[in-house]
Amino acid sequence: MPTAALLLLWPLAGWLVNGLVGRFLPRWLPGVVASAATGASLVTALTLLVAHQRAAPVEGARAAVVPLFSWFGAGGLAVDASLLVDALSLTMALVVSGVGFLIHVYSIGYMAHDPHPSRYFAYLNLFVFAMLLLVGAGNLLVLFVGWELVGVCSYLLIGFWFERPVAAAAGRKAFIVNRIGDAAFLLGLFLLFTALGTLDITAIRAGAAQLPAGIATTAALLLFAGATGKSAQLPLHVWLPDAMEGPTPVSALIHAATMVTAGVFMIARLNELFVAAPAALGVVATVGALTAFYAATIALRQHDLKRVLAYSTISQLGYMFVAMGALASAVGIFHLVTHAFFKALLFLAAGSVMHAMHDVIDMRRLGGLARPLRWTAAGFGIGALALAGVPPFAGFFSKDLILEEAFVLGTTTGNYLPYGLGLLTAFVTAVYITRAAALTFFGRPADPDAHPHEASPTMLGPMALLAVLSAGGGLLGARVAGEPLLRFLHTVLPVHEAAGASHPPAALLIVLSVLAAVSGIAVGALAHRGRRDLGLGRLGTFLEQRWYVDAVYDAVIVRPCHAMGRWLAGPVDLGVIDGVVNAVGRSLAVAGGRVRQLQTGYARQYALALLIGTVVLLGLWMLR
Amino acid sequence: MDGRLLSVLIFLPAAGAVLIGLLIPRSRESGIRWAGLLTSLATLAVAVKVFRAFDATSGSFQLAERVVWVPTLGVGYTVAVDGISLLLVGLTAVLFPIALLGSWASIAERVKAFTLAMLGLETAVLGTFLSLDLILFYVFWEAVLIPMAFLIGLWGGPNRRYAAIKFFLYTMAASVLMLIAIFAVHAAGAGQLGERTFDLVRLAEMRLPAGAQAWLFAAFALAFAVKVPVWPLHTWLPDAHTEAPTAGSVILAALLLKLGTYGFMRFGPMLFPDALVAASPLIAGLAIVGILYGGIVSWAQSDLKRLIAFSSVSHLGFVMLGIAALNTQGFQGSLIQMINHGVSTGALFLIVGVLYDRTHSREIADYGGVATLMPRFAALFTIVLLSSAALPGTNGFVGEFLILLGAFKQSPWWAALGVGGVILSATYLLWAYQQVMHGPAVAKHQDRLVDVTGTEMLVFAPLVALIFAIGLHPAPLLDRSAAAVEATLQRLARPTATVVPPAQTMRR
Amino acid sequence: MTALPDLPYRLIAPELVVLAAAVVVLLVDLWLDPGARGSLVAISLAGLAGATMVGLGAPDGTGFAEMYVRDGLTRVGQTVALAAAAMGVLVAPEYLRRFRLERGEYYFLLLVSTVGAMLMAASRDLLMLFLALETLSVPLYVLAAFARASSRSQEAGIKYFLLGAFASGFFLYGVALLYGVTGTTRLPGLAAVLAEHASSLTAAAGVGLLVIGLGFKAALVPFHTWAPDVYEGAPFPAAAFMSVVAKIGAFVALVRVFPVTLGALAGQWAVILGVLAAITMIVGNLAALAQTSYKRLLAYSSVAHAGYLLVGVTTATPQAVAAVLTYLAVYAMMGTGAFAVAIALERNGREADRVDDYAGLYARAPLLAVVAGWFMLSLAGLPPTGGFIAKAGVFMAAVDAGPAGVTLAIIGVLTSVISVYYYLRVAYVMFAAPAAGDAVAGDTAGGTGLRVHVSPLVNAALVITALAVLQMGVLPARVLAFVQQVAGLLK
Amino acid sequence: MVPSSAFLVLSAVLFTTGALGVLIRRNALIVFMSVELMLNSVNLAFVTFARQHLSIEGQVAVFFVLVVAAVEVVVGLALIVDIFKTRETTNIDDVDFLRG
Amino acid sequence: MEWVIFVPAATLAVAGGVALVAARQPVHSAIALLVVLVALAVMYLVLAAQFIAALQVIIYAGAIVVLFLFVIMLLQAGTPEGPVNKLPRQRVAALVFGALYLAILLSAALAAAGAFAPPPERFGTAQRVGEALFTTYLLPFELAGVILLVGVVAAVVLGRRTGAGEGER
Repeated sequence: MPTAALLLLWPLAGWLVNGLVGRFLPRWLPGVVASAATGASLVTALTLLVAHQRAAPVEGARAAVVPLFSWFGAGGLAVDASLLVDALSLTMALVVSGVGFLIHVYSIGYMAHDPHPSRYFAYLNLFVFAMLLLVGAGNLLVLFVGWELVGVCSYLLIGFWFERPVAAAAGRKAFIVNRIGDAAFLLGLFLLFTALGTLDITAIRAGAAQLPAGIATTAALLLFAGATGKSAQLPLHVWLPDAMEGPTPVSALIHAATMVTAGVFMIARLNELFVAAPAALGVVATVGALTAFYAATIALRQHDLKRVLAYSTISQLGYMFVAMGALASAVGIFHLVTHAFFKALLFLAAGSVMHAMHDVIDMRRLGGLARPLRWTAAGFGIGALALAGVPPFAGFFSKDLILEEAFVLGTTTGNYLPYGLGLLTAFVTAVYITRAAALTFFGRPADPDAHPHEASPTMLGPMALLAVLSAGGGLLGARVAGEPLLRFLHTVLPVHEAAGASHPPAALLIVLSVLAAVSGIAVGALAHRGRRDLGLGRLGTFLEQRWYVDAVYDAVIVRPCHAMGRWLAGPVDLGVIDGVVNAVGRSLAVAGGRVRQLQTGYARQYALALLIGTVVLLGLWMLR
Repeated sequence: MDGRLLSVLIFLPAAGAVLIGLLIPRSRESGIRWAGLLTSLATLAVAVKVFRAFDATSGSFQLAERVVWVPTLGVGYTVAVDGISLLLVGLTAVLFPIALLGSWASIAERVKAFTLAMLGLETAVLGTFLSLDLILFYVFWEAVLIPMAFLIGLWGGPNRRYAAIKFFLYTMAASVLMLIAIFAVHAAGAGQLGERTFDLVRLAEMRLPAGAQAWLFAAFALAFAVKVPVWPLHTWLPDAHTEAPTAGSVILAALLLKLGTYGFMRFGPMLFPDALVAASPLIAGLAIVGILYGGIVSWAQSDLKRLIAFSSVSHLGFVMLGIAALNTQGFQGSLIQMINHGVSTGALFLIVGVLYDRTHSREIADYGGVATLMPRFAALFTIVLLSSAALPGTNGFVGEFLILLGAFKQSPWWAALGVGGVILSATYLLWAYQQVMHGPAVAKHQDRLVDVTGTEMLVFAPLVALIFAIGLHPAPLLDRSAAAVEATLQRLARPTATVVPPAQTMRR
Repeated sequence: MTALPDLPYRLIAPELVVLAAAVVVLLVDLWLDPGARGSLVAISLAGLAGATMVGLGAPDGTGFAEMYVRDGLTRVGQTVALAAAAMGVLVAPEYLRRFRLERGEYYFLLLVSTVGAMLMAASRDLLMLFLALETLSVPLYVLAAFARASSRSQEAGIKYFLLGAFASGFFLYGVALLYGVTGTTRLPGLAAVLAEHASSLTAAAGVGLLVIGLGFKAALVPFHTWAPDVYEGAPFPAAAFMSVVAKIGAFVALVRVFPVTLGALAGQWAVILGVLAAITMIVGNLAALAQTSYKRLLAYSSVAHAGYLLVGVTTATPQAVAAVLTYLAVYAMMGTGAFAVAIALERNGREADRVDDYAGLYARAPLLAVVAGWFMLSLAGLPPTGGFIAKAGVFMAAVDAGPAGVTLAIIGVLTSVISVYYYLRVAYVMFAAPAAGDAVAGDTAGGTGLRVHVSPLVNAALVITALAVLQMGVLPARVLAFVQQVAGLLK
Repeated sequence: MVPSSAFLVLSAVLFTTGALGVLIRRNALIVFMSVELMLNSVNLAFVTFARQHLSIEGQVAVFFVLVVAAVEVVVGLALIVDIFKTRETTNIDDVDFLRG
Repeated sequence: MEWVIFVPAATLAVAGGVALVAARQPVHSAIALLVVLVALAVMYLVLAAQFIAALQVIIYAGAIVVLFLFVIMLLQAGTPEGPVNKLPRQRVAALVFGALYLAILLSAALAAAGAFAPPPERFGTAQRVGEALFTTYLLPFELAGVILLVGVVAAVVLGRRTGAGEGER
């Protein structure tokens, strides 16, 4: 049994244990089991990393393919389940299992009073398994399996408290929106297979260069469409904010740190394909930038703390796609990592706030929590600074690199939109996160007689660790530290020196982005001093209504489809199609009745019938 | 026994039925139930023996038995199995015991008649899959209708009579023209082969002129299309499904619909290759309409069984799409998908049956928050639902993936439209699931909604096992059918010059 | 003074045996104490059985100045007729006793009518055919009216008689016209001469009128109008008997006249007969849809079956002729069987004639219900019954014969689908639990007033017919081979 | 010398008259007499053709027709008497219980 | 010179036929029938069928018509048909199709008409017909006997008094 397989087996085992016998275990045990399983994966991942490092010097690109079993085949198609162990998958595996482990631990405390811990942790383990499968997959179809499975897990976990219709609906929405993306993904997959005759990722990466531009672009765009679903980019972002109905740790793990980054990862994974499709790259960068800005603005006017964070996630994912579009996959992954740290931290902090305030999360009913929840507040603060991109916190380094690359993209392609929007978004980001902090932790409590108490160590511990990572994670990609992570990733995601790329005035760009961040914080702080919230008038409501996108979707897609369904089921199916069938039957019955009436019972008339018959018959016969 | 393995397989249930009919009095209900179950299990054992005896490496018909039946008309009793029929035979043998067990509690009256009808039905279905003589095939094909109609008409819901008659007449009306076409093929055979025979393999040696193929294939296709059912010939299905008792719905959805798709796969390439190729765009078109239409309409249903019925229209649309693709992935996918639909939809009907037995209501509106009352049931439902929604890892995915891949190779647009069905299936299934299982538990029937019993678990266990087994390791099935599929597809190749591509040979 | 011609009585031995039995019945009946009427049944059966033996043994050949021919057609036709007659005898006694109709004449008339049918199969002369027809019909008129006190039975009698006489007038005129053209009434001579006068109006009219005369007996639309009323009015066993024996006689004669004798002129009559067949299939089945009386339903069904049979006659290939004969055999069995079921039943002391009367039969007498259902399936032509083989044979021959045949076959199968509805409706009523609506006025407290009269003879008839239908459906090879070979002789 | 056509015309006319009688008259007895009329017209045709072909067959046919006609009359009249006993009518239209 | 016989006979026959059909009273019809029969007997003589003519007179006129008259008396069915006609349109339809039928019949019959050759010696005598009946037509002749027997039995069955409640269904 290869070590890599263990990576998957631990959480799988955890899932089976909790899923099958969990209900009969003492309520504290499932959490421990699950955490242990994830922890084991983390250890496995580390050992793999070590082995990987030992195997050869960092520079030489290496990818170990670990075959598991042959899944199925038909005609030319042969799908072999295999794992691909290289820098990219290792990085992701570490993030998933690492952050995952911390959140498992956190959950033990957070879900301490929930009646169904075993179900919760079973789902959580299943998710970790699915995510690891996704990142480790050596075959595009296997990747798709993980891709769909994480979707299911997110459906199950969002709807974990399914007694609440809102939660159930949110889960469903997430799954279906994801499915839309997945459909596109499948088509891309088919196209790749018909073009290359294989679904093996290594083979695809190798063959991508030879693909005709048209096919490469189409395939890339289809796959990217899938990514927009999973990573909540425009126009398929609508499910993520609703996903906040799930337990907060879930939001932290799935809807911030890991699953939503699958899209970014997938593009990195198929880097060569996208390289071969410049047109697609442009789309990626632009969509990313637009999403980043769009989501950030919405975050400005949300009252639900978790929703603020959700939109911030969407926005940050936008940054990552900008990086991908700018051919700086490594940078994108770098931001993915740092974001995983600080966004998880922020969510956990929010979770601890909810925990303390008995599930109140509406910022209008919070405030002044900095004193009672000082550790939580501290954690949130660090996360906020990292998000805002204030040096030297993690977010600063990654976001700044992205902006640089975006600028380079501008110089090469003349498309400065990503950079411009990126910079603007940096400012907005600082503003909304400051607002969130101000409304939640400072000023006078909205509800004086609430007596919040700080969270338990099991919850604070993970937060502390994440705080450290959020603070210092930047070193992984900081030039001063020699960019270890980036160099590591470059073994898989080589730097692409685009033609005519003039080297940007790095210093100037840094100054700009820092300025954006600081000014944003300042504005945010001033604007929301004493927890007063500025409404921004019409614009405010426009943002509060999320640019009315959800409303439009509902009016333009959901309702019409449902109406069409009812129309087809009623008038068309029962009315016309079935109507015809029944009409035939009825007309026959009627005809039968008619014929029957001819049988009047009068012998004379029968005789007449006979005579008429004779005349007609003989007539025909003799006239012929 | 080995010499006559298939005959034993086919007629074992019927024999059991006769014995039960003669030996066990109507009053001894449990005895009858057990006898019926054991008979079907014995049949399953024989089916396993057939699987063992089957040589996966050859695409030819195997375990053949041919007896001259009516020499004057050239009718023969010819049965044999190839990779295509093998899988469906297996499905049949597996599902009947489950269906019988599933109706243990729900069928209370006229148990004897019910059991006999079920066993008779099993023989008819097996016979249809295995016969290679056109007349024999038609005999079994029609024989299927009678017990099924009675299952619906006697143990069905309030509107059972209408449903039973509609099912019978609609499907029969479509099949009789096939009989005429069979005679026509026979006549043509007499002309071209100089031999009066209904033997499929023999008749497949001739290549009819394209015009004749078109007409005759149309007649065959009509019969099959109604059974499948291909849109817009589907309207008998919702009524039949809705009114039929659980076991009836299971068999109907899992097996009877497959008779149609099997027919397309078996007779199209062997007798009417050119017509099939010519008609494939039309078939694909109707299939796609069916996929989308069935999906959207399911979403608008208020009756659980109707919803599943329309979902069958959608799923069978996929199967037809795979057949229309006319390539290995398409055919293999369709074949697997037939099995999957049998398992998943069969299970779905059993799921509804569990609820119906408790509350005697199929109305979605009557339910809500069931998950809180029946957690084990909820788990089962979720698994079945995900497999029906073709989640990777469950059986459904392999089939739909292969089908769409095959379709994509034929024309990307077919696949592009087809994937719409993937989205829709998730939509209506999750919608229904949420309505029934989620939200606060509604007061109605609450007291009656007790979680699934051991027996019911026993019914679901094999299905769930299959769902994952096929999902994770479909190779055993695909390998067994591969050779036969290739041989079948060979027939579609346009004959170069006058040489006719080799018909599948027949061997013991 | 010319010498008496040779009289090949061996040739007509079967008819003589039956006739003898009939006379014996009559005589025995005179001085028989009204307790031991069983012997009459015995005698009749013995006669019929003996005739069958003799018939199968008797040599082929013609005699009586070419008027009588014993060939394959005769042999098959007579065997079938005799079998049908035997069934007719079996189903009668219990019913007659129940309704106080026990009279020796019943069996006498039945036997004589059988002789008529047998002679129709053997006639090779139009006058002979006419007399055979009358020998078949006149007893049937009387049998229809056999329950004299019942005004319905009388009505059946008078209607059947009046229309029958009317129709035979037409038949006779046809004979006269053909005689006028050809100067003979012998079929072979007729064929020879007609071959020359192919275009003669007289010939056409003559042949047409023959069709009408025979079509009346065969109940082809539009000459079928008597059938429903007569069946409904006549006593059940009489209806059972006439429904099959008249058809046998008529169709064997049709085969004798058209495919066998006038085969060469098929071009002239095929179209006309085809149209008749189509109309008959359609009208018969449609009318049956709307029936509530079991007898009327069977009557219209017999009309429909006449249509299917006529498809075979129209096709006129040896294969088709064989199919027609097979069909007759199967029809004789399933037709009588279907009637026998009803004869075994009684609803509140009435004869169980309304379809609803059978509600809950499965609960009362499962085996009988199963047998009944079996006959319904066979009448509907569903596999694996004899009905299917019969229909399949006819349609197959038709399809082989070309486009026109295909058209007829398609009409045939589609109308069969219609027939499935009304046949299965009966079966459904029998098997479905007796709902409140099914209860008939005057039902006993026991739920339904349905009573089953177990009579060994009727049971025997049920078993024999059911098994025959099964045999024909599952292992028809030998019967078909025999018939096929017989048909091979015609050419 | 009267040509055969004359006799044939007469026979056709008589036959039609008889048929009309059956169709139009309601008195059962008259209806039966009309049937007899039809049979007689047939006989005339037979005799005519016998004369024309100078073959005796036609006359023999008449003999058989006579016999059958006699029997039919017996049966028919017996039936009428029966019906009259129960329904007090000879109107054929009153015999209409059975229909549909 | 045969015309001298034919014309009045034919006229009588047609007149009798029409009268038969048109008469209000069955009795009148019976008389009309008698007229027709006799007229036809004359025709037979003209057509060289003496024996048949004799039979015609004896059997028909002598037996059948008498039988009719008996029944008419027995049922006092002298009453004319009631005014109510349940089938108003029957008469018209009958006349129309009757005319068409007559047309067909004439065209058919006349097409078969042919010249009369002088008949051979003793054509149509009892001897000739008898010979035919007892040689060539023996089988039909015997069959005719059977039919007559059936007639007798039928008369017995239908004529005898009915037992109590017999055949009540």
